[in-house]
Amino acid sequence: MSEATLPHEMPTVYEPSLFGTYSKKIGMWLFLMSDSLTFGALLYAYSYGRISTPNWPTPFHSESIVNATIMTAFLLTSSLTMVLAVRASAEGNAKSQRLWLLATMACGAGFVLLHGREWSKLIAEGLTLPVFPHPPGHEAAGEFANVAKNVPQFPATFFGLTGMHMLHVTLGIVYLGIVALRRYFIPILLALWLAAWLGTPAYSPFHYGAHVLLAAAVVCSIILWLKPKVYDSSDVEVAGLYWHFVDLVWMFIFPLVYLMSAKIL
Amino acid sequence: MATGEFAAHAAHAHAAPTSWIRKYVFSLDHKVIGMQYYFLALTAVFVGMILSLLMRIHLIWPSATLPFWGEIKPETYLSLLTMHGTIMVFFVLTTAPQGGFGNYFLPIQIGAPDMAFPVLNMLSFWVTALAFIVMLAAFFVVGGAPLHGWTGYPPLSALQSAGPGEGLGADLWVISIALFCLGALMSALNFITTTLDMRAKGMTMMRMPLTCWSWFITAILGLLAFGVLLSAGILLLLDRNAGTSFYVPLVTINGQLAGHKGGSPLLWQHLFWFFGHPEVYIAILPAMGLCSQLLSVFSRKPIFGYKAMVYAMLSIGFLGFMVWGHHMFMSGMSPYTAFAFSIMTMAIGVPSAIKTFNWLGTIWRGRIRFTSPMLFALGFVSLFVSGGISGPFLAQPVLDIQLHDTYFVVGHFHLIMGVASIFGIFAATYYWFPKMFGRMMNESLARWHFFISLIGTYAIFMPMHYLGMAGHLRRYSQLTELNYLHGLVPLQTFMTYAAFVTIAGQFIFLFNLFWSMKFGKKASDNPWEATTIEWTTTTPPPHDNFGGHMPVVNNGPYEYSVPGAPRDYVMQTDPPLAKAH
Amino acid sequence: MEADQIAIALRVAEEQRHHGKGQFFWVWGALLVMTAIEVYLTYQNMQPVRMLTILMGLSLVKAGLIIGYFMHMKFEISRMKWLTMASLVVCLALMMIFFPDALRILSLGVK
Amino acid sequence: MGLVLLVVIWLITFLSAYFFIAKTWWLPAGASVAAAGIDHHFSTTYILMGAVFVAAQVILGYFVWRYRDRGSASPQAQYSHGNNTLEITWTVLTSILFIGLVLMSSSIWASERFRPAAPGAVQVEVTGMQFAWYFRYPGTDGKFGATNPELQDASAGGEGAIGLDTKDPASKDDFVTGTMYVPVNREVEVILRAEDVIHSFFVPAMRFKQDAVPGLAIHMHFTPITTGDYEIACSQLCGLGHYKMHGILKVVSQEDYDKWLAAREAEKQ
Ligand code: HEA
Ligand code: HEA
Ligand code: CUA
Ligand SMILES: [Cu+2]
Repeated sequence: MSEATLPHEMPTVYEPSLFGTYSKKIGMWLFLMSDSLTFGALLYAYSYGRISTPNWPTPFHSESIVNATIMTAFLLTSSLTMVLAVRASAEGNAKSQRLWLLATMACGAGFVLLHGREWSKLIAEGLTLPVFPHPPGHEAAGEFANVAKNVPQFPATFFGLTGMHMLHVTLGIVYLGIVALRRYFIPILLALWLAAWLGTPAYSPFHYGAHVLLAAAVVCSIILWLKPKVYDSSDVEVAGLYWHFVDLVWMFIFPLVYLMSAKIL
Repeated sequence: MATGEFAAHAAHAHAAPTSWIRKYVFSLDHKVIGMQYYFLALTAVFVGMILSLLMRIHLIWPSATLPFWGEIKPETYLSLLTMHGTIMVFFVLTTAPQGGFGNYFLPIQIGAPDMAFPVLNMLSFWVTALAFIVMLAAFFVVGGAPLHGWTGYPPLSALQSAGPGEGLGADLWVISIALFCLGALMSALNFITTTLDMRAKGMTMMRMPLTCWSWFITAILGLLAFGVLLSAGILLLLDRNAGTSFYVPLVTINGQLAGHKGGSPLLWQHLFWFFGHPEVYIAILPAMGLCSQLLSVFSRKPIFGYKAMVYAMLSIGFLGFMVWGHHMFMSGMSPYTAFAFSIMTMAIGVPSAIKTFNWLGTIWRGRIRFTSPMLFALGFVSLFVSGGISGPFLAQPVLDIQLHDTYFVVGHFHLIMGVASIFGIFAATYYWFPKMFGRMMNESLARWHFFISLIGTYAIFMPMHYLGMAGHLRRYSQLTELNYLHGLVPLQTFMTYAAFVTIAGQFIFLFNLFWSMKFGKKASDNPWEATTIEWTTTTPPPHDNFGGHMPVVNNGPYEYSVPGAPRDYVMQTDPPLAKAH
Repeated sequence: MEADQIAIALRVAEEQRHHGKGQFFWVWGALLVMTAIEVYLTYQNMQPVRMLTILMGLSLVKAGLIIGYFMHMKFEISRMKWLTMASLVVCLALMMIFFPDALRILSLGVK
Repeated sequence: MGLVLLVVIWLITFLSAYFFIAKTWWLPAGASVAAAGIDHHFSTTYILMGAVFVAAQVILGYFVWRYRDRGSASPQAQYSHGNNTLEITWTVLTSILFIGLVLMSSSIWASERFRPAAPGAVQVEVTGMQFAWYFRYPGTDGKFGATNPELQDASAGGEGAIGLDTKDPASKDDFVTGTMYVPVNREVEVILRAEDVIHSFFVPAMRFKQDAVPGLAIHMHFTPITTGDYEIACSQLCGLGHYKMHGILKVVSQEDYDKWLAAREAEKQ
């Protein structure tokens, strides 16, 4: 059957691919499979902790929920722009492809910024992990502070899951940036790194988190050095797969972490 | 239409590199990467072996002072144990058979010029190498290597204050494991894609040599298992350093509250073994595939029940994900789940049994040539049976009550993993050495090595079963404390002497390996008269494996002693046989 | 290897252009609507278990849409569809075996 | 070469098998109700698996010698790709053998683990910590008092080590010992706890083993049937002192047990 999937005029030296598509795509799908197990394991750890904790707190109220909903909208929209980019590149329309990619990155960035802002807010209100240095000044007291004290599982799972996801989104943005602009993206990336690093106060987890961007910049440079090439529509499609997957994961984190821990007063 | 863009593709059909660094260090050539993996494993195995020797010495001469080392303290014993297990399982049995030989021969055997993703391939090796360095570094930091065993059960592994080595050493251990996961993931998806996409014309799945099948299935296991270990490791790292409590409930450690709350140690055990059991099949499957291959080659007889072998391996891979609980019968896991797990575990013995029978069926009415690879293949079968047969004991919770965490388990997994899988590596080395280095290895040295290893390892590991029966617990750094252990010391002493001899024997192998690289007698392109594609190309293979032209496959992989054929073997690339099977 | 890769990639690109742009906007709309529903339910402060079932149900549908259309798994050949999805679902389903132990903590846990 | 291999494989097989048959090193004599059943199932498994083991090895050795390449003397290898009826036969046989074994033993497992301890059972709370076992008895009121991690102090030993909360009335008469006393022929309900890391409570002679997991209080039970002293070992790696974390289980007659209880209570006042 997969014989039929190859245009016959093309010369081939291979058995038709069992999955009837090109290697890079299969490779990405395989990666996504294992990555979803990684996320799966985290979600199970979360559920495990939650099941075994009799009265799980529900500290999220309208404000957080609204914010998270907007974030979700951003992510969903970014998926839309992403498919449009893939489509544009399939039509060989390099220009609009690039524009759509940039739009996608913009939405993704919006997501990360909103998320980062919320993290900082929660931390300030006392929902922290022992590693996070305390914001100077007021000693946080209130619902979140209590939650962090009585149910350490809550901040642990919250920051664990959303942090891992945020990491994926950030790397996704870098990935798309490289696909869209290739080596011209490296300086932009470095600029972003400096901005994120110097722009955040020393007590914020993002002050150090920002170095992810630096690491990414280094790795990307190495790869571009090893494999200097023009990215074509297949690369865009593969990048798209990754991006949609990150979106998909959020479709589970959002209800489980936010909605299931929400109480509208 | 964007055809123009695609032209770019052709660029990265990489040409042979010229600069030394691109040729040997950051090479994209799967053959070089295969070698790199192989020598990484070789280094690792000798480290692990020396560690095991130190353990054996400490067990029977607790107060012996060693040159350059001094006295081995109880906690040091546990560090040795931990590093021994980790290094052997991860950096030997997961790298050599798959990353090493798989990398080198999978593309050649399916008739491809290289792996699907050369760059990824290189990255996965270097990440693995980095992981190994991080792992070794644990020895040299303050507090030394961790003492929580290769299974790293929290809270022991999650609390900095739980013991010496649980500080920075344990952090490095976890980080190294996490890195290793990344490397393994990259190589796994590379293997799968290569097998799916890059088989030469005529190389249908059902014409692949069983070696390729085993690498393929191993890769699938790796892909699905390592992702889980990765997140388990991340969580452990968080518990250790971020003060979260995924695995740690409210505990007091030497008199103080550890500051954790609400976690569950069982969660780690589930996540770890969800990976851990597939991992042990990752360790054995390549050896199984290879030995099926060798038994057929050197009995000059088609493999007995090719399809059965493939399906057996597939079902081992499938069932392998449903039995992890058999490591947790005594862990406080729900006893009902335990019972379900024990049934699945017994079920997984069946495909292994099928394979064993097929191996016997293959040499039955064959014409056995006792070359060194064949000797090790036969040794593998014997060891696999001996090691595997203890599985069904452990798989029954009722018996596991007595046997769990005793030397019976240690005996079980050393025979089947510590030796059978290792015999697979040996066989592979002796079998493919000619193709890799263009020379033959020395046969008589090989025979000495074989008999010392076979008898020696049986002598080390068979007695462990008796110890286990008598209730001798594992991970005991001294036998002085429990009275009922005193009677068992002579047996332990015997094992240690056996270990001395066996380990000495391994240096014959090492010598033979390097000596033959230089002085071995020149090898022809197909010294074993085997049928698979790697023997059609020159020795050693050119950069793109086939010097420009791509092979076309017409026959199954095991056409030996075909009636009426000119030679007693028909290569896969020979003109098609009249009678198709 | 390249010839084949290009061939297939071209074919895939070809297919991309056959199914219309419109469906993507529909899917996007559907996803937004379902998210809206989820949030609406939250504002009802429903009883957790029922809430959870509904949410997970919706999430699965959303996942299906994303995988099917955005990641156009729908248009891959059936072997790829089934093998990848099946193995993934099996592994994820297996991990449910953790939960009995989580529940045991409620009964055996040290107060 | 074929002959050498045959001899080696056969020798290894027979030697290995011999020590099992001769029971040179064997399970310690059983001293609990469960032991008989477990040991019996052990033997069954041994006979079946042993048979398979020996058979497989002997056949291997024989084939290796019988089908060695004797140059022109030996016939062409047989050209066959296998035999499906054979495959099916041994698949079915092994499946029956394996699944059969588990089912045979299932009833023992059920009585060990599914069923809770009988109402009248002697209650002992076993607490493991680096690196010692402590045994708490509920005292006359038959109720275990509260414990509190803040109060735990290993150096204090006894009640202090497990952090007994003396403010709780129920804990007034609880007492903690370093040796485990139980009456013979009565079911003992063990409540397993761990303070710091995972330990495992193993009494070889009782065929009893169960991990003690921090955060859990696991209820188990066994019934000793012969008086005497039995060694308790820790069978889960718990740190550098793992090897020396042991205790003594004293199975005594009912009256000795009552005397001992009375004595402890007296001390307590
Ligand atoms: C290569 C690695 C490898 C392999 C292949 C296996 C194979 C098997 N293992 Fe093993 N196992 C380990 C590596 C491996 N194991 C390790 C490392 C540990 C310890 C981890 C730790 O705690 O540190 C372990 C521990 C372990 C345990 C936990 C013990 C405990 O901690 O209490 C159990 C329990 O069920 C088990 C069972 C089995 C079974 C049933 C098989 C089966 O697959 C075996 C099947 C093979 C045969 C059955 C023999 C050959 C067949 C025949 C001769 C045909 C005829 C036979 C019959 C009809 C009976 N293993
Ligand atoms: C591959 C796995 C492997 C191998 C080969 C070995 C080899 C050996 N092991 Fe190991 N061992 C483990 C895996 C392995 N072990 C594991 C997982 C544990 C559990 C750790 C824990 O409890 O946490 C363990 C624990 C363990 C213990 C238990 C300690 C205890 O519980 O108290 C002991 C005790 O004697 C021991 C001894 C030995 C000895 C003497 C050897 C050998 O030295 C025997 C002689 C060596 C060989 C026959 C192999 C030589 C191989 C080569 C030279 C191959 C070269 C080629 C390439 C790799 C390319 N090991
Ligand atoms: Cu306590 Cu080992
Ligand atoms: Cu296992």
